[in-house]
Amino acid sequence: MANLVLTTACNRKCVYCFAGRSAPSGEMRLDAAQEMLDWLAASGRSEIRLLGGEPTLHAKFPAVLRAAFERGFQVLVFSNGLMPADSLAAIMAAPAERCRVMLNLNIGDADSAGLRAQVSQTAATLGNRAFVGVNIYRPGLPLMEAVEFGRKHGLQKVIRVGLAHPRLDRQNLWLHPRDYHCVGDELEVFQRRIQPEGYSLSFDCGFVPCIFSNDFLRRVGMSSAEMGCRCGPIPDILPDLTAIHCFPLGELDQIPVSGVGTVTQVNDLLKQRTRVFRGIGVFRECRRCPLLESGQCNGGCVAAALLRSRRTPVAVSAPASDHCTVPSEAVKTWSIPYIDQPAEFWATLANEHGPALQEVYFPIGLEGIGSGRPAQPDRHLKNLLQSMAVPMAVLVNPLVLPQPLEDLGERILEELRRLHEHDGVCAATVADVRLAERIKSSLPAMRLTASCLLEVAEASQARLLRDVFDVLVPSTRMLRCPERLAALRTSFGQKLRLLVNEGCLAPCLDRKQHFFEMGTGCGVPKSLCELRLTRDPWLRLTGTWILPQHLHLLDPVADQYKLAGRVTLRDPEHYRKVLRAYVQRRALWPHEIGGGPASVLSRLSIPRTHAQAAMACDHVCADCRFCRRAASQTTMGEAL
Amino acid sequence: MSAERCEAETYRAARGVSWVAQGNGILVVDEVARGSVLLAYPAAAVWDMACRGRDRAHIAASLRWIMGNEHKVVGDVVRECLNSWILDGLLEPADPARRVT
Amino acid sequence: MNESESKNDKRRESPQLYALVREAGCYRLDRRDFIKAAITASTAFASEGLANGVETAPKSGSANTRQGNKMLISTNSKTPLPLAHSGPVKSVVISPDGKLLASGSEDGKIKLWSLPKGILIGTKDGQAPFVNSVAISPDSSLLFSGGSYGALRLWKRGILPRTLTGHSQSVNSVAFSPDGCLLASGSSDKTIRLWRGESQLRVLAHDQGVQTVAINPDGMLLVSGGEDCVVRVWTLPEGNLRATLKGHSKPVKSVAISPDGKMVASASSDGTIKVWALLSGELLTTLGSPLHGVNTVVFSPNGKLLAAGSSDGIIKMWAVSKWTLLTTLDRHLFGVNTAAFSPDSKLLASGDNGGCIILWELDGEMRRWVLFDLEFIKEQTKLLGYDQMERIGILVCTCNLICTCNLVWLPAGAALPTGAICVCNTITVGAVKPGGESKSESSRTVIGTVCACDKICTCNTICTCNTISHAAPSLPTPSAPFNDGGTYFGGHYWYPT
Amino acid sequence: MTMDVYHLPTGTVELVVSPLRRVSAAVNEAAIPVLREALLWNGPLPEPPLHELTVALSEPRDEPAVPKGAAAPPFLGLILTRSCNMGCRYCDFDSGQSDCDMDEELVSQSLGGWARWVVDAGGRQLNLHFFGGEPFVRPDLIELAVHRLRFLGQKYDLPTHVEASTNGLFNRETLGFVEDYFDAIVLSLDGQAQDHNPHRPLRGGAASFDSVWAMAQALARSPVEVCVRCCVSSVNVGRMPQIAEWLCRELRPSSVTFESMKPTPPSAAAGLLPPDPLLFARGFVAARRIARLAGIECVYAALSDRPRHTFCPVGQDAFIVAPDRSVRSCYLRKSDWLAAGLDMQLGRVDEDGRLLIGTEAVQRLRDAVADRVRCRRCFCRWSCAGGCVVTETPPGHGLPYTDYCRQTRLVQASVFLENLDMSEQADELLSDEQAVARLWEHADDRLGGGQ
Repeated sequence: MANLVLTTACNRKCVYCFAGRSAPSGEMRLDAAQEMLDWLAASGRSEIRLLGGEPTLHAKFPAVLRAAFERGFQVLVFSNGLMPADSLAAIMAAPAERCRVMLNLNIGDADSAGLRAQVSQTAATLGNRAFVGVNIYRPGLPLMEAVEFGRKHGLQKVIRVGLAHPRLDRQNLWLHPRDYHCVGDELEVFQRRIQPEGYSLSFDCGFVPCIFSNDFLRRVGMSSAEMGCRCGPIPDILPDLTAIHCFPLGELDQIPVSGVGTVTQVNDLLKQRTRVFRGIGVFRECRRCPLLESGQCNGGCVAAALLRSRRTPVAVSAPASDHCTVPSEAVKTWSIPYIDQPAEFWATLANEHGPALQEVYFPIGLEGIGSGRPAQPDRHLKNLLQSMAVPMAVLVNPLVLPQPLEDLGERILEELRRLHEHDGVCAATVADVRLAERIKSSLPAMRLTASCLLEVAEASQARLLRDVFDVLVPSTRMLRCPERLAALRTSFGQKLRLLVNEGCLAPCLDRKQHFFEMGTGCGVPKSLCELRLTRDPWLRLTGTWILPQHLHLLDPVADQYKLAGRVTLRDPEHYRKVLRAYVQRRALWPHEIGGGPASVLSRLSIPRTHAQAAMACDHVCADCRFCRRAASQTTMGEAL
Repeated sequence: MSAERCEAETYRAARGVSWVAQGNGILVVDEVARGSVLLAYPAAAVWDMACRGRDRAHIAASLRWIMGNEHKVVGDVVRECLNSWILDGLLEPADPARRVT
Repeated sequence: MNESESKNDKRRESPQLYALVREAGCYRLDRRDFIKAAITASTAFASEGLANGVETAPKSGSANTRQGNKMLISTNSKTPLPLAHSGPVKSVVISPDGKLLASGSEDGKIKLWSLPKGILIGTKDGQAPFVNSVAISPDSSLLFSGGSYGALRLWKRGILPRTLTGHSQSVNSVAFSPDGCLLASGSSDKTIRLWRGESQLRVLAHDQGVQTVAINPDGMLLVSGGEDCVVRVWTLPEGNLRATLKGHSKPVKSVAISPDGKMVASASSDGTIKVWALLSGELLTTLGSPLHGVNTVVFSPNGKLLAAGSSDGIIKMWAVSKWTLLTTLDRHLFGVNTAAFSPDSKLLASGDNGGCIILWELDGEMRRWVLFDLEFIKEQTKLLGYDQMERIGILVCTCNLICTCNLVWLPAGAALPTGAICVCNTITVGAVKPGGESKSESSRTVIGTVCACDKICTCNTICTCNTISHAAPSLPTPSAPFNDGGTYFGGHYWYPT
Repeated sequence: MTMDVYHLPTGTVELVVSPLRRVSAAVNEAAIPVLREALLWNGPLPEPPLHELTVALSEPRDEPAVPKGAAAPPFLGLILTRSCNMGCRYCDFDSGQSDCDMDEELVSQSLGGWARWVVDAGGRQLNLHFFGGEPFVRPDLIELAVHRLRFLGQKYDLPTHVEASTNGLFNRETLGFVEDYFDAIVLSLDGQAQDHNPHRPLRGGAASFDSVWAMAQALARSPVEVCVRCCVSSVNVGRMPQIAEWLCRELRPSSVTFESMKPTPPSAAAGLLPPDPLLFARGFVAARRIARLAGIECVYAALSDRPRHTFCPVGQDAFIVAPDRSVRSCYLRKSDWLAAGLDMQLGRVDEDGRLLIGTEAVQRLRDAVADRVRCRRCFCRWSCAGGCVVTETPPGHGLPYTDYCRQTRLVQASVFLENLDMSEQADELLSDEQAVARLWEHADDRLGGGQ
């Protein structure tokens, strides 16, 4: 979603207001608003929020609303309840599920009777289109007033709680971090009381997981990572069409929106802007906190963290142009699968791609161990190894060792030693930690890569593997979360290699069975996925591959990339086409890239908007209508 | 710059640089170049005193007591820290008018 | 009475214990616990509008769903309810003036709730591990509580609680005579003792432990029932046995006398309720199905209704005239231990084994209220099933981080606490037989009770929302390591056994 | 095995307390002989109501042993200077002291020597506390000491913790330094303007409340933990609940400590009298209730939930370095403890920075505080533990209770009743003069002692 600040004018003076002077006063012109809406639609966003001062005071608010509906947006209006009649009428005229209103209620302090009556009157007319929002600026606020207000007017059973954050000039009233724990406990007691009545809490930004108990996090259905990483740009687009990280950090950086690629790119630039402050944290204890270190929490609100720092204000005027170019394509290296082609084929690949070719990996040739793959022809492997045309790596990821490691260990080690001394192979991909330890101790020169089958997704895991492995291929199911990949990379400390065309639906528990059957050859690999994908064809869109034209989204977090699909890329021509597309970032479609069931079955074309959205979606596919709708639009329907 | 003028010079954090005491060191954040560095002691003490407007002589004298008996190398620790920060653009000499006695 | 005289008669009193605290009040708590305790207290005040002693704005007038410590049960399905006690509610009684409800529970506490607003007025420590029975005197001034170890205590507003010593085993039932000057207490030491004021009048012997006593409206007859599966009728105040009503096959749990004094109803663990004619001792009728034991039976003061609560959590209501089953009230999740009518017969209070007290409105809007104690509502999450995520189990792509199961995480490499069961699906060596597993059963690798994975457990993946389309895992009981139907997720878990 | 069972008449109920067994109970007068017979002359176990209490009180429990062996200093105290920029009416630290201020070398050496001592003793944190006159009169020494501590913390890889007791009169630049590096500030604030100014005027006699209050609010908005210390005299004893309510609302400190003023020659000259013990107890109990509601801890120095031999650094091996290079266990002036016949000197910091600590001096102080005659028969034996060994229970102190004892006993009894959920009885005790008198005359609280 994105926030449009329609106007900075406001008819209330809240003590904690952190919108304040961070935005130059003024109103967004109607044509500018429409341009923004088009730009957001093009960026694949389906929901916008209208903010401001008081958005409904915008002269042409009904027109803005109509423009949004024409472009198929879900609209959420943040209002303080004192709405002019025409704006209220425009909202009521809109279809109920398309337009909702968040009424920001000033609980606790003495509203004048007149103000409270008008807000109640607006709430009464809005009914279940609206829900109550509360800003906590001190402990001990009577939160139950919000529930009673909502109950009296039949509003939606959602209470949005937010913390009042400090502006960088500290002129507003904000919740001091030392009271976070009191507020955390108050929210726990409040949630307990309203849960039996069906009310649920929704959280604004700046909360940190350590002020809540695990019980509470489970009850509100959030993990500590979700509660901890809430501070991030949405972004907020100001009336003068510049995007800011958020209101409290308004003066930190303003990025002119016109001319920038997509909303996601604007968000990335804003994120880079605040990434440097992430290490501070709102509490002094943050620096020793495992949650911050493991990436589950990014230290709470940056504005609150900056309170602890001595700052000389930034007056750097960002040159308009350089902020809008897409970050330069850093040269990334590729690890590509061995297919049984003569050495000349690999020589042509080597000189075509030059430094981009990191290594060619081939399965270890020990009978009985297998690499979780059916045996592959390897007539040319021996002389390719001797010719040293291209750096080689060996794949030892016996997902399911037929015998315990104790008996197989020696044979594997001795084979690796032979490959290392004779053929100069100095890289191996392994999927078992103890095996890797033994290789590391006996063959220290070997660079070890942790296979994606280790399902490494958690920062504390990565930290454990830090001294055993040199490169880490994380679990493919987090391939689409740049934040989590960044957190994993920091805690692993070394290189991250992303497997981009592995189409397997990552947490599918059939995967081990699938590899086991392939490894021991006693089953047909397709048997498992086909059954599931025929029942729900739209699931193929949830595959975890990243197309060449979307690689720039992963560039900030990836050091190397890896191509899978030794079986599906058997044909040399197809193999070269796919490799060239990935290295030179030219568009391809899933059924062309091979690798994993999603593409094996049949043609599959993915609309660009869907691929973009999948990067920033909340990944709760089970009930996500987005992929279902996208599936119906693509050509997949008739292909199956 | 002549020695004593350089000694008497005071400093301040450059524009866009913020710093926070973190653990037993200081985290210095450059918002413009988007980099950050965690200073350990004794560099942290030099940074702290420099940012509070102490001049080089006072910093060197205090550093002697801060490092206790390892004070033989204090002279060049201060010089090396200050110069490297100035080169990196983290620190800039305050205008002489704001000298803190 | 001069100083020395008052001193001597104070000395002649029987020794009394008013209050006892182990772990003497440590008033220097760690600041965070301190805040928690205070915040809960202050929000409790805030909810009563007494934040920091300052009266906040009065509540809006409309009949909202929450007043004081009483909350409307709106859902019709049997969802878990907030609790009034941390242990089974053994006895509830409503004062004759209808303004006070007292509840005694096995957590050793007696809680006083004001009616009709349902505000928790006070919590008394019953000075005994269990409080089995409470009774309020007809003039609503005295409260008697019977508990374990023969504790029989008299509570009066304004004076300190006094203990009546005599019973050697736990006191199971206490009953006042209608004129309020006679008190009967039945105990597991096979005796019924009659008390006037604080002195003991008479001891009546029973063959087995006495479970329940009741006195008829004119105060001339006492009915008792016990483990000898027999109902006995005694004359008062002499206390000689008048009749023995045989018929039940299991111990008699509760007896009640009809307001007109003609009938006595006895409830027994054999699941039946037998109604006898009090004077002739003849069996009038037998009600209820012999499936679940009936724990309590009570007549409505207007004599029209007979309510009985059974151990399957269902309260049945019969019309006294024709013994037809009028309604069944089914909202308790646990067995119903006790029930009591309000003097105007418009309200029925019932307490169950889970510590819940429900007020049923018998006329007008027929609403259901549940009484809850905010202070201790925190600990009860173990009993309250938190709302399961309704995620259906279709495959998901890079999924998010919601964990729907009640497992306890350990960081990878952490040592397993003793006695804990580790269930993790690490990629381990040699765990799967060469033949692999049949296709139908998903290929999860069960590692048995103690984690056999390698020293560094690499399986601390964050739980993904569940994948295979099993039902969301139900709350696994500590005994069963993990539910059979449900899935489990990567991660090194242990269950606190 | 110790008896350690005390009983105390509180007017309405008898309080039976065993601090070591952490058991407290309220019984009626008739129960005392039954308990005494059961516990002392192992008579038969009484039946139910007293059964559980008797079992609890007869559990074997030993008295906490007096610590032996090498000193394990919990924190280092630095008295940077004896001078002060305030002229408090009850302070006899006249600043015209001879042993004026510390020099940089002593600060550096004492920190270095002490850090080595803590590392050898296996300590896990370097705690530094600034005492003195007013430490922030020398901000340069403060800056030096804090950086030296963090340098040592980094050298020995130990976390550091910095605190100071201050009157709050420091400038904005020092405030910046405190916000960055200090973990806690103990701020002396005797209430609102009407309470604070009569007690704590500036040197020239001008009112100091406004600047102290401005600094207090700035500290409250900083990450530093603020602990307020409120000295109560006859002037502000009546307003303790109002002070507590105002502090909890305006400042939200992490704790509020109420102390009764000790009579000194300047305070007598200024006409300030120590608070009446009964009024202080009433005020404290009321203030405590209000603070608990706001989630803020209300502290009275003599209350403790853990048995202890001493309530102040003396006897806890604390090293406090004074400007004259001496290492001592108490931050009062040398003349004070010499007058009381005590030698608090533990050793000194020698020229090349080593801490020369006399182990027998440490042990002598540990034994001196361990056994105070007057306290043997009092139920506050393990919480108040005799109060200040210089002013309250110097060697050779008499048996009768002083005003401080009476005040502590009344506060402790009321707090015990509050924890027994018998607040009405606590109020009745505090409002009943005879009951208070009886409690004060109750010479021997021990259950076995003569009635």
